[in-house]
Amino acid sequence: MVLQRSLKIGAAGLFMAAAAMQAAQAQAPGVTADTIKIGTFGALTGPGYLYGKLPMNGIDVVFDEINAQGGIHGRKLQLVREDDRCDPAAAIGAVKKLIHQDAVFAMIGGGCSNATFAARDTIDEAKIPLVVMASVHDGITTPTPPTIFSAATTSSIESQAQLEFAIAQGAKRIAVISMRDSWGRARYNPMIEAFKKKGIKPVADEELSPDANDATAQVLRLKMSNADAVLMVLYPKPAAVFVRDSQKLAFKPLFIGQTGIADPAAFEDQVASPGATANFRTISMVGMTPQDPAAEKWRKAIEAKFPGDRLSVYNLFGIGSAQVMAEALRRAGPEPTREKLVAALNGLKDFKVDVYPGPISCSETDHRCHKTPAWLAKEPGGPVKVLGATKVE
Amino acid sequence: MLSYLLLSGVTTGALYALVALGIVVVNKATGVINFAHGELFMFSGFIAWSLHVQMGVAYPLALPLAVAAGFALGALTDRIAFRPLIKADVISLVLATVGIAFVLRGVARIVWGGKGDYLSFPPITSPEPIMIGQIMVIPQQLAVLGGAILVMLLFAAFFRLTRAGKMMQATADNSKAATLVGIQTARIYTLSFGTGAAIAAAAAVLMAPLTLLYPDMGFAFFIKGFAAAVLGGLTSLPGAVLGGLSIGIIEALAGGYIHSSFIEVSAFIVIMFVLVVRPTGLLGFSRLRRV
Amino acid sequence: MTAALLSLRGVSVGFGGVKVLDGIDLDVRPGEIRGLIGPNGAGKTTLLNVVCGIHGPSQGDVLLEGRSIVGLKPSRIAALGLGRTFQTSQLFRGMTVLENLMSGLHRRTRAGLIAASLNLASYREEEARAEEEARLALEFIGMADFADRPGTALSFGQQRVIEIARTLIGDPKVVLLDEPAVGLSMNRLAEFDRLLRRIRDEKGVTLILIEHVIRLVMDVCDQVTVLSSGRRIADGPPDQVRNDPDVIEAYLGKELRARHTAS
Amino acid sequence: MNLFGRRNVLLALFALAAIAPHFVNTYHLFVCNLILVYVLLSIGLNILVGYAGQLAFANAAMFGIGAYGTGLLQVHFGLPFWLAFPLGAVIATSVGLAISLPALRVSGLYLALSSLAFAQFTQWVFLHWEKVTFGAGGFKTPTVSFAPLPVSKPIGLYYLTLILAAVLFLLAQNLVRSRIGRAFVAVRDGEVAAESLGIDLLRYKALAFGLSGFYAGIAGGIYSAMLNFVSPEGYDLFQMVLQKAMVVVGGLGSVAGSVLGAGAIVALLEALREVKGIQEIAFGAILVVFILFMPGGLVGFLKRKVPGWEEPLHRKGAGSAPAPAAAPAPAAGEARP
Repeated sequence: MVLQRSLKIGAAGLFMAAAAMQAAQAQAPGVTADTIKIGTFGALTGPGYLYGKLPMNGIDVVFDEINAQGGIHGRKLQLVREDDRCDPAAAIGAVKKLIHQDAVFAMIGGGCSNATFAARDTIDEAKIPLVVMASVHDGITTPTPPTIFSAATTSSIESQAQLEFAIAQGAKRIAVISMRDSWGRARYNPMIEAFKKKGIKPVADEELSPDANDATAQVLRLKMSNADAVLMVLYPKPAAVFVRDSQKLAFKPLFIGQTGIADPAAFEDQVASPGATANFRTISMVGMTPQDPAAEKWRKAIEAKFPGDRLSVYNLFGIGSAQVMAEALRRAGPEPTREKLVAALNGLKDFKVDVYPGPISCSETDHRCHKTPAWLAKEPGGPVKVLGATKVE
Repeated sequence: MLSYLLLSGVTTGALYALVALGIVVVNKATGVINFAHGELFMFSGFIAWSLHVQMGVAYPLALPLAVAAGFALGALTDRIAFRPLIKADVISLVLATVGIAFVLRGVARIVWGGKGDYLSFPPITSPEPIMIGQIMVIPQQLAVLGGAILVMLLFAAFFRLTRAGKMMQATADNSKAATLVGIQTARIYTLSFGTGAAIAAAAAVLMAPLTLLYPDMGFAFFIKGFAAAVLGGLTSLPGAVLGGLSIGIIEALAGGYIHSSFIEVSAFIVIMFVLVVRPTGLLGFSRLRRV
Repeated sequence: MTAALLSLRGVSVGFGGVKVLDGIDLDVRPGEIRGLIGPNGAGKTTLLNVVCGIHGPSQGDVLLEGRSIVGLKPSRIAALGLGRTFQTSQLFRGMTVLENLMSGLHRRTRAGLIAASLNLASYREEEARAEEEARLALEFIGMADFADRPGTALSFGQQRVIEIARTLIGDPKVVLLDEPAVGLSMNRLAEFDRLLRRIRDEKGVTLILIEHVIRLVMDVCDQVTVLSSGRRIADGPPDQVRNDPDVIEAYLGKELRARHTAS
Repeated sequence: MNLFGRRNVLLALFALAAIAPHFVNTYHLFVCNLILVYVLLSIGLNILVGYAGQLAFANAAMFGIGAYGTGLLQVHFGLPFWLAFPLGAVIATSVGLAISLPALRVSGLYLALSSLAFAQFTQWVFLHWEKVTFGAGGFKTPTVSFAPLPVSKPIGLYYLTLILAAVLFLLAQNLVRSRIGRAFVAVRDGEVAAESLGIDLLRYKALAFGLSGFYAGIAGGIYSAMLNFVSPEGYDLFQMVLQKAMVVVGGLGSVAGSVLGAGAIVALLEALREVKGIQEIAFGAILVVFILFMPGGLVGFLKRKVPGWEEPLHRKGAGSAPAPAAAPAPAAGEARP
């Protein structure tokens, strides 16, 4: 009896081991019996680290949470980071290394627009599934690539939303102030397209550098144009300088930001000029700010894993995209292949992710899976309010 | 409009001037440019932030502590990347300081980079803009301008009146002769690097409320400060201030009257032409070519 | 009397209101060794720099073989046959002694970008000849053994001699030597004296010698010109100049002159 | 001839590079190709900085001009790569010649700043002349075809780069051993003395700038084809620092040093991928330590340690047989101050 049972167990064990071995041989690159290797690339060094290193930290805490719960179909997720310094050549090198050297199964990544855009050919060629975490360049997802999906709202979506919001608020004379770097241009060009589609022209079109310390000239020119709303395609630093100088020069239009300035509370501190942010609204691809009680779980996780760090919007980019990837991996089943993963990603419909304001929906023909940015505002001294999410088509 | 632009040129120029002063103090004694100057500035600024914002050290104590830290970092730069290389070629010296800059930037990214994108620093003055005549100014901007002039005067006096200052001046003029009269040039070099970085630290504390703090801020300031220093002739303290203000004003006018897209490049275009006409800057001595 | 090889006609130089040279006239004949002396600050080096084209004169003219060379680039003047050496050693530190000498041949070689980079036969021949000539020049100064050493590893005196050889190899018509004997010991001085004569006699090069070591000047020069405070105060054979009261005054001061004449 | 002499080591490196594509993966091939591009860049920069001694910071800009030139001629005028590529190099060379003019008036740190200003100006043009350069977003270039040859693009491009790097290495090597190389060094070690020997400063400074522009232009053309993408980020000051680091790490004033330096720095950057998050710190620290403890760079080290490693500025043994080195001549390295 006992013998029979142990024989049975032994046979079953043998069978399972054999099956596992067979599976291991047949398994896709980067997948072992108990791990799945996921690659990520973005800037770990240089100013682009905000869109690289910090989202990667977010991916890490999501993977930790999943692994603590036993992983996906029994496999633990491993993250392999590569630096692209925001440089196209380094991004191509990083992606080639992830694919051909580290042999990852799939990737979550992409911080800087140009770098990710330049790496697209390499990814398309190798047919590696990629969930984009932060890069917004339209060329990454249009025309629709075979294996790249974006969990970030692409630049045309946000730029269009910024303009529509201004019009909805009754603005008649809309101006633009933008940075002339790849990040800024990736957003600016579709914004100008959106203007054209509406049949209007920006009343002024000014530039501010990412390291600017003064915006007097820009404010004076915008003021002369009598703009009643200014669409800001700026990082928080130049945006703070701009809003501060606007207040100084008594220029009080509606200031409309985008995901780069998606933390109105931090922004108020950065402007540091009382009352200057009263007219500031911003669009964001994440539906919560770091102070949000709903972000409590992630705040604790980030601060525990990276002592000294504070949860930031940039972390949330990674937290969101990692959850999208995790869901797709779950749906790809216990014997994942890259084809199955791509199919699973294509099949995501109305998938809810806590940090995103709206659901994630991908399709065979449209890999821009996140189309519902949120609007945020903060009365000076008051709490951050989510004004609502707009779905953009 | 002109008055606004000129004023903004002066207030931005004061930022550049403060950075340039530190560069000039180092160059005056050593004849080299510390390419890590911007990073020393950034790093000291973060130290001040940690002291003042994180640990709640009061401003009057946080400032001298940050300046002392700046001095130590500068002296360390001298020990690591200048003194052992004193006989090496300029390009190696430049690269060694660039190496230091990378290290400082990387460390700052690890220590402070996860605390927020651009850290804000409370101003020493009231944050409310005040009116001067018809023009609104942020008091902190005046503090920066005052700081630049104060540093300039302090160091002009230091070089003229104190023994250490005179020794630095003598070392700058002729290091061999200085050695012969018993000046320990090595100590002077350390002192210069330290002082330059201490000025950078003071500048960072004064400027941080306006500029915010981030790990990659150093280079943008360094290149403008370097340009200001060169325009002023590299060894002249008033020249550095004049150079800084000129660049600030050129940028403001280009932005106001041509287009804001010309702001960043205007100073560089002017510099290319100025250096062709006056190869040693506006206040530089047109040294005879000596053999 | 042969025509002058190098002439200065009323050359004046002023820096910021101070006249460093004031109406200097000078004629140096071919084959001459001319001494140029004067107390510190007399304007000797400035005069040399004007001749070489480093500064332009504010007035006056400089003629080489009857042709004005004012306004020409220093390299052009050098190419016309005017060589010089410097007060401090100006050997190229990145080169061996041999290479230093070969760089002295620059104006007499022709290989261009294409010939040199493609290693054409014409260039190889020229290069071989250049090396040969450089070695001969080293033999001339008795330093053939030093060919492959870095120039800066030699003694100061040796460096100066190599520098002279580097100038001579370019086949100049006239060479200006700026204090070549500084730091030479008495024994060496005699050797140096012979070298200067050999240069003139064997190479047929005219020399202008700016020197503080009066003994050398008086021994070796055919003619001596004395400058003081930017003016020419004496010109003539060494013996005549030696006893010129103005010269004595310029060197020793008025008081001493009185004593000198009294004794 | 010493087994580890200069020529043998370089030949071995070339042979290794020639067979490399047969047993490395796509990623390593990309890195190898990158090294070859940087070999071209640092040879050019070494001529300018190491030999002619000009402290210029415009090489990354000229690299960019080569890349933009090659790319834009294809995109705007539909020229084939094989025509656009040499034209791009010509454009970079002319820009190099043009910026040598100020270099005659300014020197040292002033030259550093004016060339830095030029580099910033170039970046500004890349960003703002959108009708031509497509601005900050950059542009894709057509994929190069090696049509009649049966090779894929990465392999074809790799061999093209290898051949160009080898040929241009030899040309540079010949050049620096000639009167032109000696004129460069003379200009570096003493402008006034050089002039007194009839060396025309303008001519040789212009030549050095032009040559570095040419090498950078060639490298830029290949780089654009490698990435199929051109945008301003690749030609910024970090790029300049990389190139300078290669020249210094390899050895100033050594063509062979440029090869070693380029290989060392690219390999280092790729190796530092293993220390995620502290690459900057590691790179900076290694750079400082290297400069401190390896004066003269890798080549300086080799000259001291390897008897056969010599880098004369003339053709050895071209003239009469050199006198036997009986004299106790110190090695070049020992004489360094």
